[in-house]
Amino acid sequence: MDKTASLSEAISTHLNDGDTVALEGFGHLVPVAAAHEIIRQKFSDLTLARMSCDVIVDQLLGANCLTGLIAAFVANSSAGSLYELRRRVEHSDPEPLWFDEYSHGGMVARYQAGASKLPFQPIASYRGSDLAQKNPRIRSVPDPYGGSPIYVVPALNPDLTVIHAQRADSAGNVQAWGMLGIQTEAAFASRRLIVTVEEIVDESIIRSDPNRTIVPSHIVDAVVEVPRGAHPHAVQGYYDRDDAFSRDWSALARDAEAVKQWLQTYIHDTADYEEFLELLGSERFDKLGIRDAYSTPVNYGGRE
Amino acid sequence: MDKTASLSEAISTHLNDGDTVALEGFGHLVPVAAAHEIIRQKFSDLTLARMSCDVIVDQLLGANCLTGLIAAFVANSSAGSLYELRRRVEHSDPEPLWFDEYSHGGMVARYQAGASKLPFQPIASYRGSDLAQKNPRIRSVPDPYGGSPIYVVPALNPDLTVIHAQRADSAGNVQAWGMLGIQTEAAFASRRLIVTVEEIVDESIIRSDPNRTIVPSHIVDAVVEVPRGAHPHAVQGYYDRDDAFSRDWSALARDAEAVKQWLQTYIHDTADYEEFLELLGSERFDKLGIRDAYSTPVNYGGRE
Amino acid sequence: MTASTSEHTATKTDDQVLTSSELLTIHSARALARRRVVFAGHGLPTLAIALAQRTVAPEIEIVYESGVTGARPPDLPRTISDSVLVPGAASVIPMTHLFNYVLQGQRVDVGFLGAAQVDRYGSLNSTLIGDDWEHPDSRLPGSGGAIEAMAGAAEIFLVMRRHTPRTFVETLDFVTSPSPHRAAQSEVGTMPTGAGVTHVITDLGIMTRWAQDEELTLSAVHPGIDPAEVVRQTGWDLQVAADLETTQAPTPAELTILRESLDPTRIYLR
Amino acid sequence: MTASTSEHTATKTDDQVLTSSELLTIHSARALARRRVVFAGHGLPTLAIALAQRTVAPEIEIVYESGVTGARPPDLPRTISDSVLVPGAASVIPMTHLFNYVLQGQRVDVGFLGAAQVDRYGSLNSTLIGDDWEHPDSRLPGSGGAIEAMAGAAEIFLVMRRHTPRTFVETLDFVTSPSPHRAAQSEVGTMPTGAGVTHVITDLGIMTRWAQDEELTLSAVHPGIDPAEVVRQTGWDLQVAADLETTQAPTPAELTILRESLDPTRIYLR
Repeated sequence: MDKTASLSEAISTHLNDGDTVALEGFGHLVPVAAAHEIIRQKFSDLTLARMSCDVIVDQLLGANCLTGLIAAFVANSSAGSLYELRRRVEHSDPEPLWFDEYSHGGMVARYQAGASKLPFQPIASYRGSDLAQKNPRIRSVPDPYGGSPIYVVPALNPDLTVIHAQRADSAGNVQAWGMLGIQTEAAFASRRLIVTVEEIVDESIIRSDPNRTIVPSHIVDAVVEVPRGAHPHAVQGYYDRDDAFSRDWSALARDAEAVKQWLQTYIHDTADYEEFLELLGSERFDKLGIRDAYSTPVNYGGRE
Repeated sequence: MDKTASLSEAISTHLNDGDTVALEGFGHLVPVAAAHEIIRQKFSDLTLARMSCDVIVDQLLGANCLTGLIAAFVANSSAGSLYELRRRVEHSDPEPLWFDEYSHGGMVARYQAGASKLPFQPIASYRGSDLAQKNPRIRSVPDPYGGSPIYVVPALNPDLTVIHAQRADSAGNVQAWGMLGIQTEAAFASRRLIVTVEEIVDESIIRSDPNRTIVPSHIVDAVVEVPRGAHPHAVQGYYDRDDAFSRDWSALARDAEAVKQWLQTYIHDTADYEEFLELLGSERFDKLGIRDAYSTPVNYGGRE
Repeated sequence: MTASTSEHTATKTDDQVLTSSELLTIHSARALARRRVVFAGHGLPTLAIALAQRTVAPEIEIVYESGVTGARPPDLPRTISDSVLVPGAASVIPMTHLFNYVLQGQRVDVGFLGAAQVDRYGSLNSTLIGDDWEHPDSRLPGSGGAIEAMAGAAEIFLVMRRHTPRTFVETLDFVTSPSPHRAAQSEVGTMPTGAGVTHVITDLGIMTRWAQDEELTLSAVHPGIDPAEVVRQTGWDLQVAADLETTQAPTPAELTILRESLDPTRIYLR
Repeated sequence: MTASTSEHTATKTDDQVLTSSELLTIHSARALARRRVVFAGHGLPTLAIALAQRTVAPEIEIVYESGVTGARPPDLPRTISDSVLVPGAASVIPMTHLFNYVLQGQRVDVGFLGAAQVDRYGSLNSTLIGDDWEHPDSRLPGSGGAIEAMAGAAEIFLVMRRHTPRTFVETLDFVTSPSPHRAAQSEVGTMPTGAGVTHVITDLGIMTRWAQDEELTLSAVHPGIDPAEVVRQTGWDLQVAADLETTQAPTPAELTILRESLDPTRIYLR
């Protein structure tokens, strides 16, 4: 079954106002193009699940797409603060934000429980942490084998998950390498799944290395080719991270008006991600080149 | 750190009478050579953890190495019964066997909990199954999010796990492909870990494809090169399964005396696994050849 | 389990005797219409899915317990962990993902199971014959992944080569994989969201059920089979559908694909 | 967090001013003697481990939260998820494995953490400044994986660039990552098996503690630092070891490796 779609179609078909949407990617393979398309299509009242935040969280907040956030780390990686987020949390400016906070381990466990259709997942951390006191969704169960009661976190089942990967075939068998974050779990936990990829490739390439598949086609609703779809994050084997962009964002986002202006110019006034990239300028990408480093092939051979 | 060892050294150093030992591999990459070495060194009072049984379970039982078995499937794959096992379970012949029975999903969950140092793992199956009634170690916890009480299975933490893989470097970074069973979880769950491999390779090969590593070196105690170490099971890219051997075993093992004779001839009277393979005869292996099917290399390149 | 040619279903097609395996495979394939993700064992289910892909359900994606999805083996797999399944497959996912995210994650539309015994609500026994779990008369393979397939798949197709009162029983010697009807009588554990066994395909006919408290009902008999014979061969008072049908005989097209393309050396079609 | 050169520790070595970053890195490296599996952030901990590998602890294996183990990056990583860590690494394990099997699985000997505030037992705050979780005066990044590192690692090394009464406090504004002492006061959850913070390495000296109910004690000061000054800069009545030592100044060998081999362009050694 051919599941290829345009980004615009995929997002408009599979996302609804009020949904919980997971955009995952741990500083690598982040679905930035999909976040922009959500802004461009002016979705609202979304709750974003994003274990470790970055510029797209500030952008979605600045565009007023979000009323809730489920996360464990709310800075702009090593580039500084996310000021839209801080204004929301510190001053409810311009509006309050429902913030459902965990640790990274807690988010991992929540996605795992969601993917596994379990109501919750036990976790060995949190004893003595104020987080477990403050967040009423972190609970505990007795240990029927005689130990202490153990903390549990509830399943997280997004309405839509979007992940970005290096490649997929048109049926939606998705392959990725390098740091894989919590994407597979976020994908399986979700009711609907969009995958954006650097390249849609012939299935013979995918099928030459089946252990490389991180998400099998049968859980994918749409697959979209979006080159450079993770900028300013890196894609292993394709392009490097654009630290200047992330640092500049933290500087810019101190001013709420500057954020609005940026969103207007770079997202609302561009027709799609391709136009956005053109506006950013190709010189940017000239600096993000990578050296090649190919894996040694392995032999998948079976019975003659 | 160089962790290479001989199989004999590795087993004698890391196994003790009375231990719980996990030998995992789901019809592929089964640590058969290690099972033989356990027999050869005449260990006793072991409890074997093996999700899905096969000839090595019958062999370890016939050699009187085991007093306990933790498993979920107790036939010889599609080749028939395991008669040593059946004699033990049906007639306590020659001795009773403590049999701690789960489903495959239950064993997966037990290893996961063990690897994660959790006391237990919830599981959505078992409601209404007699297995949950009969096995007192399958218990339940309330759902603090309002659902029904949920079944849980206890962590499984073997004293020693042995797994077999295609290749490793001398430090113990282990790579495998094809069907990977529950090996990674059994490895992390264990107090000690031996890995047998078809080939010890230069670390540059391992490091050309870091996502292929199923077990990182820091949890490995010994790595042993044992070509054909999984016979009669297959190793993807190396050799095919030897179905004739498995079928012949089920025929032979109907007779307890024949099992004793086989163990004497093929294991106790051979100095090591290499001699065992010689005794089996190289013609056997001529029939187990594979065609080649190499993966398409992927680009791991990063910043220039 | 070995294939056995059942006398009462042997008919002639194209000069070749229709074997029980062929009959069961063809009816399993037909029942797969409109299904998409199928969890299968080797042998008959694998063949049935391949046949369905060529006939009623081209979009079916096959999933094996070993973690292989979308396999296109050059040779018939001899077990679910045959390495012949891997080259050219769409994915080999970790077994933790297969059990946690695919089966328990309710991603499977149909799971194929076999059993030593089945009861009227479709609970299955694959653990033992006898009345003592610790010392059974005959120890069978056990659950393997059957408990999880029953609990996680939207439907279960049960294929039984011999329809006899010893296999279709009033009371199971051991409930390995419980029907939702049976699960509902317990107060502990998670209720399955699937329907349990919806199709039982045997050498005599097809039994179906759809809802938690519905019994297996004889909905069709194979050509030439007397429904009264099916009732006699069933260990409980089998309900017969008011609109009982006679199954359509295998078509030449089905037989040709099965015999000439899928299992030309008749490994499973004995 | 930005690097800052601390006046009171600046001394001359080889005509180059010793920076605070160098001092902290070298003492972190020394403290890694006999450790093997180290969980690290980018920057100073990465440099400290690289230095330890060349000096006191050649067998150290580095593990990043992103799942990368045994990295040998050609360029210094800018974050823990910098793709420069991947080519030539020994493994990239799934993040589920990193959190469940490596951290929670108690496979880590030492975890490096930073924090906005630390208390006398080594509980850490990286969540907020203020007294209202929902509306803090200043929202900080939050736990990330810090709670899991504290709960799972055998020891935690805390590196604090500025030793002041605002960072070494009597009462944390928020207990993000609890010490075992703090955890023991709760009745819910799993007690950590590790010791919590065993080393705090600051621009003034080194504080250590080893047991659950032991306080951080000033065990060494850097050359030229008055212990009374350290006590003044600490927000609780800091205990000073009876056998207080003065740290050995960085050796030329350490400085050479650090400056010429590990960070020649002084990305982190500002």
